[in-house]
Amino acid sequence: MSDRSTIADAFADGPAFIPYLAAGDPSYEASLEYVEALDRGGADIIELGLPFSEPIAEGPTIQEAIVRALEGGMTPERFFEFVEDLEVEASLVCMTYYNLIYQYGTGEEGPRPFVERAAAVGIEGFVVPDLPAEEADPLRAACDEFGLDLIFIVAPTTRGERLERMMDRVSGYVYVQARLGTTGARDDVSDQTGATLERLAGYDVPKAVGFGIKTGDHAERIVAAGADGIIVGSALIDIVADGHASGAAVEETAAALETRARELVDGAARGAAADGNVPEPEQP
Amino acid sequence: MSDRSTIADAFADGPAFIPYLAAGDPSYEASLEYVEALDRGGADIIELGLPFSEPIAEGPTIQEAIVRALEGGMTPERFFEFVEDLEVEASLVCMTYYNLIYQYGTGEEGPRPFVERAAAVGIEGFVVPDLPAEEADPLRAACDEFGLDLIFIVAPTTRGERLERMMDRVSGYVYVQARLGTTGARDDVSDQTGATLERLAGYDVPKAVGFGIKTGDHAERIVAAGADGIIVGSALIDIVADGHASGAAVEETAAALETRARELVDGAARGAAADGNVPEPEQP
Amino acid sequence: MTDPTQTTKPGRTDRPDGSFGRFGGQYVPEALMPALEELEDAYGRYVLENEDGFMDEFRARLADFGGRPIPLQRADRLSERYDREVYLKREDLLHGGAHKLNNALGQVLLAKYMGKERIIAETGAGQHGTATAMAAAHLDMPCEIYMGRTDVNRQRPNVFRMRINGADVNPVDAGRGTLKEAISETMRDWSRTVEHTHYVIGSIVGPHPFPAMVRDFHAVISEEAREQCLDRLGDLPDAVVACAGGGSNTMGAFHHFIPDEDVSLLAVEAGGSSLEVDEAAGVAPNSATLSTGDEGVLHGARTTLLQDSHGQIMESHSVSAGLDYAGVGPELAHLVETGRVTPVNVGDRVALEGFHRLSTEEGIIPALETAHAFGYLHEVCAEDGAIDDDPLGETIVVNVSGRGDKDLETVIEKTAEMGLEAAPDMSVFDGGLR
Amino acid sequence: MTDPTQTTKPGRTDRPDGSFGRFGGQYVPEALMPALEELEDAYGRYVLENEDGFMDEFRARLADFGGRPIPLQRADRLSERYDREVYLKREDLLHGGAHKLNNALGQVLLAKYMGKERIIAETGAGQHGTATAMAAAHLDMPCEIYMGRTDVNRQRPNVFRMRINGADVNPVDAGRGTLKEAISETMRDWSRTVEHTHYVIGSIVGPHPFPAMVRDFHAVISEEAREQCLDRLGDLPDAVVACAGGGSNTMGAFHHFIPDEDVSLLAVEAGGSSLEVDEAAGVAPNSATLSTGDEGVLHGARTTLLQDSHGQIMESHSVSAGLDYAGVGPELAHLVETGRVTPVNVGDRVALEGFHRLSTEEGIIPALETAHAFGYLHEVCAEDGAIDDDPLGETIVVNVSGRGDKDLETVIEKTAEMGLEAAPDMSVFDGGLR
Ligand SMILES: Cc1ncc(COP(=O)(O)O)c(C=O)c1O
Ligand SMILES: Cc1ncc(COP(=O)(O)O)c(C=O)c1O
Repeated sequence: MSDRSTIADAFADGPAFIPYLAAGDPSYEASLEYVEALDRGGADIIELGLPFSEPIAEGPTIQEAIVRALEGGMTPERFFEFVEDLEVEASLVCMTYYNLIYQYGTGEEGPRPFVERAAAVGIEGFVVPDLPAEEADPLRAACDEFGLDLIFIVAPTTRGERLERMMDRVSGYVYVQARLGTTGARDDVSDQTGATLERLAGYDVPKAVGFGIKTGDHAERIVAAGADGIIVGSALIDIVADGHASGAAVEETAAALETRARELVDGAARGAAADGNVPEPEQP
Repeated sequence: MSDRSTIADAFADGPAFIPYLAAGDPSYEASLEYVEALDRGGADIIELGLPFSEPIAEGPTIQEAIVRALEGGMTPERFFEFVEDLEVEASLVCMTYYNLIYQYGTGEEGPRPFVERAAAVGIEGFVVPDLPAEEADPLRAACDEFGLDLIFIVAPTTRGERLERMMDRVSGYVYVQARLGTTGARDDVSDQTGATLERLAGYDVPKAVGFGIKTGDHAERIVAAGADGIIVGSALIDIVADGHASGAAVEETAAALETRARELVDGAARGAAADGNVPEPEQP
Repeated sequence: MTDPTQTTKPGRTDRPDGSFGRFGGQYVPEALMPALEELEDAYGRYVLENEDGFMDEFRARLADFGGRPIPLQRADRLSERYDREVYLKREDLLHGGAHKLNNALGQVLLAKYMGKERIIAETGAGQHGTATAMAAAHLDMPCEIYMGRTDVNRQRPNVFRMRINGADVNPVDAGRGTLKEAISETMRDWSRTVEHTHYVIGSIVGPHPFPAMVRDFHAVISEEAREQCLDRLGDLPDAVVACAGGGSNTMGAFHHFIPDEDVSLLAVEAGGSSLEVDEAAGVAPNSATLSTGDEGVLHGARTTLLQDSHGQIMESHSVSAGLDYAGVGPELAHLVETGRVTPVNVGDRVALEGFHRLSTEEGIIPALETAHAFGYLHEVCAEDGAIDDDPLGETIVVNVSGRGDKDLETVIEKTAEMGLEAAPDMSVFDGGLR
Repeated sequence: MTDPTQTTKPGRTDRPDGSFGRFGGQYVPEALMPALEELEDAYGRYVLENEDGFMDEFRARLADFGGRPIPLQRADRLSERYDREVYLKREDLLHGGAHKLNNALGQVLLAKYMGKERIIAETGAGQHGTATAMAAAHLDMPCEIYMGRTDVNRQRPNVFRMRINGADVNPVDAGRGTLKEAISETMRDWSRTVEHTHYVIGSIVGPHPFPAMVRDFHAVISEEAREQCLDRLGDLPDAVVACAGGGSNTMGAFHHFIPDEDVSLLAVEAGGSSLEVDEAAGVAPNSATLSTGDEGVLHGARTTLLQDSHGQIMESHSVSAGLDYAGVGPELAHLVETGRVTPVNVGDRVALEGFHRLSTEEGIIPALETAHAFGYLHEVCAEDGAIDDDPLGETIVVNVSGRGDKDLETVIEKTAEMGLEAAPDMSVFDGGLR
């Protein structure tokens, strides 16, 4: 595990709120506003999606966001400019698929050029949904070289040797996938979440739970169940999509995002207070 | 060969004119008029078609006549009434397919009941296009019993042993098929006709040529080539069909038929005169 | 190929004109008789006596081009459902998708040996037409197919396949525009062109030697099936079930079992919408000739027919174009008369249910013709009752005469119309094939 | 099934994650990794080691249900035309009408051995979907198929066949609505349902162990073809030609010839309307991945792809839905890189000409996918030039991967659009399939 992690600090004082948006959805400018609104709303870490044409791990909500972002002209290079243009306090994590990382630069040097450039613009970590631990060594090495975190997703089905292999390589936090399936906002809280958190209890890395979190209430229950952070994507993108569809002003949508962010932050805080079982943030 | 033939007499004084019509085309009443008009026009023998639903030997002209006659309600029983109602001098030959002959009566006695009834109404012979000599013995026997003729069709391809077999069984006349194919009026005279007539020269039975004869001119050439008679169907049915299609009065169509009949009779006579080779009519 | 124990001699039968008992013969226009003589001669030499290695070449082409031998497959789920052993003879796997190629390939090859230069054929479902078009393309012979207008419209994919194989397709407008009219029209063409053209008739119908010859080309079905049964089951089956239009499928499936008197042979005809007949209109809403017809002469042979009391041929009806014919082959008529073959029938609805059952339970989409056999199987086997008493017994071979790709549209339409229960939800099909 | 001389070990390859040289791997969401482990284990035991007689049952079902062995046929007229020996491996005769059943049957049976309760699959041309639906019906497994909306519209008959076999068909609206999107969508379903569902992938693509396993199921093609060549010709062919989409057809046809270094192996890709690429629009008017693509990661594997300079996957295009894919299997990418397989391509027009040529000259209507192989054959063989210099040589085996029943409508439309010369007059087709 990398010992250069800075992201873990975000878990230091209470449960972390980790929103996800697709960069450039529905346009470069609007997307900047939205990300900044989430930052104001209390984001500790922001997962910024760099859109890939074949997002096999995403449900319909994020797929559509990706289509909007691609149609708006988002590319890896624009993405890095986007990050440079952002004014946020939260740590930034880049969420994308491996082919975009792999192709960057000459395409002959593997993931290194991408990581180097990401580090230069202030990205602090990666989530790569189609890169299991087994294929991650080249990216892990590049991250180590430039001091970035590599976050892995733990699925409800991840166990035993494979879990070990992943925990050997993870840094920053683990992304606990709350249920089987693709991303997307749901109305219930999965039983699988508790079981996964239990399996992870022995590992000293923050556990952020995602997939399907929608309301403050969800956030509360997830944190009460032992999560160190909540990751929220589709529920926020629904707000972006609604605003886009209805032609609402960018400020209006940004305000709605900020409001929802606060609701989620408050819910998470309630969850932490209720059970008092907020895990002590580890010092790396 | 039957020695009760009366049909052969029709060939006694010059070439015989043998028109064909489908009985009941396009209606019972009109059809009676048309047959009688041909009789007035000089018919020596009339081939009266009893329509069958699957007329495999007919071209489109006669097929359509058959459809009209069937739609007009023609049946074997009506056909016999039709023959009884006719007032003509010409000998009458029934042209039909074997299934109708075979099914008549109880359907268990073979062709006999049909032949018996035909004889009773004054039919003097049969042409059955789907009954080759090989299958004809039962019908031949019934014809013998009731004194009727059984006419066979000689095709351009009929030769050798098969021709012998047919000539052993034929009576009345042989129907010389002028060309390969189905019935239908044509504008030319086939070369095959002469060749067939030559093959038949040694047999002492009248040779009537049919398939495609249309005009007096055709008739002339056919007779000049050695035919003892001409059989004309489609060219006459064209007149019936035209009259039917244009809604002409029955008398008008009848008159046109009579005119065409005379033209054909005259043509045949010219043919006989020109070559002087009208064969001596045999006395049975 | 020939079998000394069969009731009628192959090729040459009881009478010199090629009868099967009272049935058969050569009731055709005189112009065609020499061609039949020529064909009889060629059949005798090439087919029966393997002159010039004809049969060897035929067998080799059936194997390489056609895909023979064709498997005999155990139908696991039907066997379980009916608690019997149900085996499928998979003629649907033959090139072209039906048993028809056996005969088409045989005849086109024979025409080549005879020096003919052109092929004509009639077709009903289009299966014989496509088989003939394929065989003609394969053997480099020009080919024209006659097809009733009604059939052209309800079997479009097959029309396209014939055209794509380079054959001309001539729609026939006479009558109701089905197989009967197509045969009549092809005979007319043949009367004109007989000297250089061979008429590849599509079933065991027509004048001698067609019924015997077509049967011999198809007999490979029962030859294989019988051997496969002996190899796999160590025994003969209790029954062989096959659908019958003209009867080539039945005779192909039955021929080598005929001497095995303990094997029941079931010919399943199309019961259409009803077995009643409308005499006045000349229409039979079925084509259950063997069950409801009687003796007559049609298309060159004395056989069992659907006809009215005057002897006019009826317009038959079936949801499956390939069974929609008012006659049967003379040999089949004879075997029914002598009791060796049992004629049965099922209607359109039961056939469609059979179609869906085989498709969803066995993963084989049968032709609608074939589906009649499965409809019948179900009618017998789904009953409670002692197996000993029923006509099928424990071990049953069903001949899967063809695949149903050609029938998709009809099936979708009819399934909706009849509101069939067993069928999958077809609502996504709204809008038909395009 | 396994061959000690092949360059990569079957099942387990150079690296423990199942690579072929640089290519392969398991680039999938974490949630699927346990399923891949489970599958790898099952593949090792059942397929490679024939545990519980799995391979015996698979082979027996391929024979009885599928119709194997499949003939190797000499193409008489093409051989004459090109003055070479052209042989056809007739996978079009396999049940369902394409080589696809080899794999579908293998995987559905494996899923059953693994205790899975549900089958999902993607499909492009609909051939893999119909094969999977048939196999699932045959083995009594519920089945859902994902198919891009564009493909649903251009391969309607196959949609109907899947439904009639009882499978659900889920149209995918994302992207251009072709195979690429269908695969992505099926992976999403699998991520949700992985515990009781098996994803029957339709080509040698995807994460390990799919590429090796799918190849092994299809390897029966080359196993038979190689034996048939030795039996009939007493020798190996000079070349094997097969069309490549994802590559299952090529790898099936090539696998057992790989150690025979004198046998040229030609993978024919779809050249579409042009080999040029529209970077800005992200569109390749072809799917000639091996000729024009480069390395990347797609659908679980590192392989050769059509992608833009950023790594976004291109929308590929081909007249044949089954070749219309922006990637190839990692093993094929590897064999091309090492020079063992030669990638070539022909465009839509040449493929259509090949389609008509095989149909009218050999009496076999090929799938449009397959037609690409014949288009290529013609391009090489119709040239004047020394046979020694060209990539094919004297004796050529072409894999007839499928039949063209599904393509009639497209062919009619495109033939008219392109005004092809070699094609039969299509004017009677006005009005399309109904
Ligand atoms: C699939 C199939 N099965 C059976 C038949 C019936 O064959 P026959 O008319 O020779 O009995 C046909 C005829 O077209 C057919 O296509
Ligand atoms: C008939 C046919 N041939 C070839 C192919 C290509 O197979 P693959 O994509 O595995 O190369 C397909 C795919 O659908 C097909 O249907």
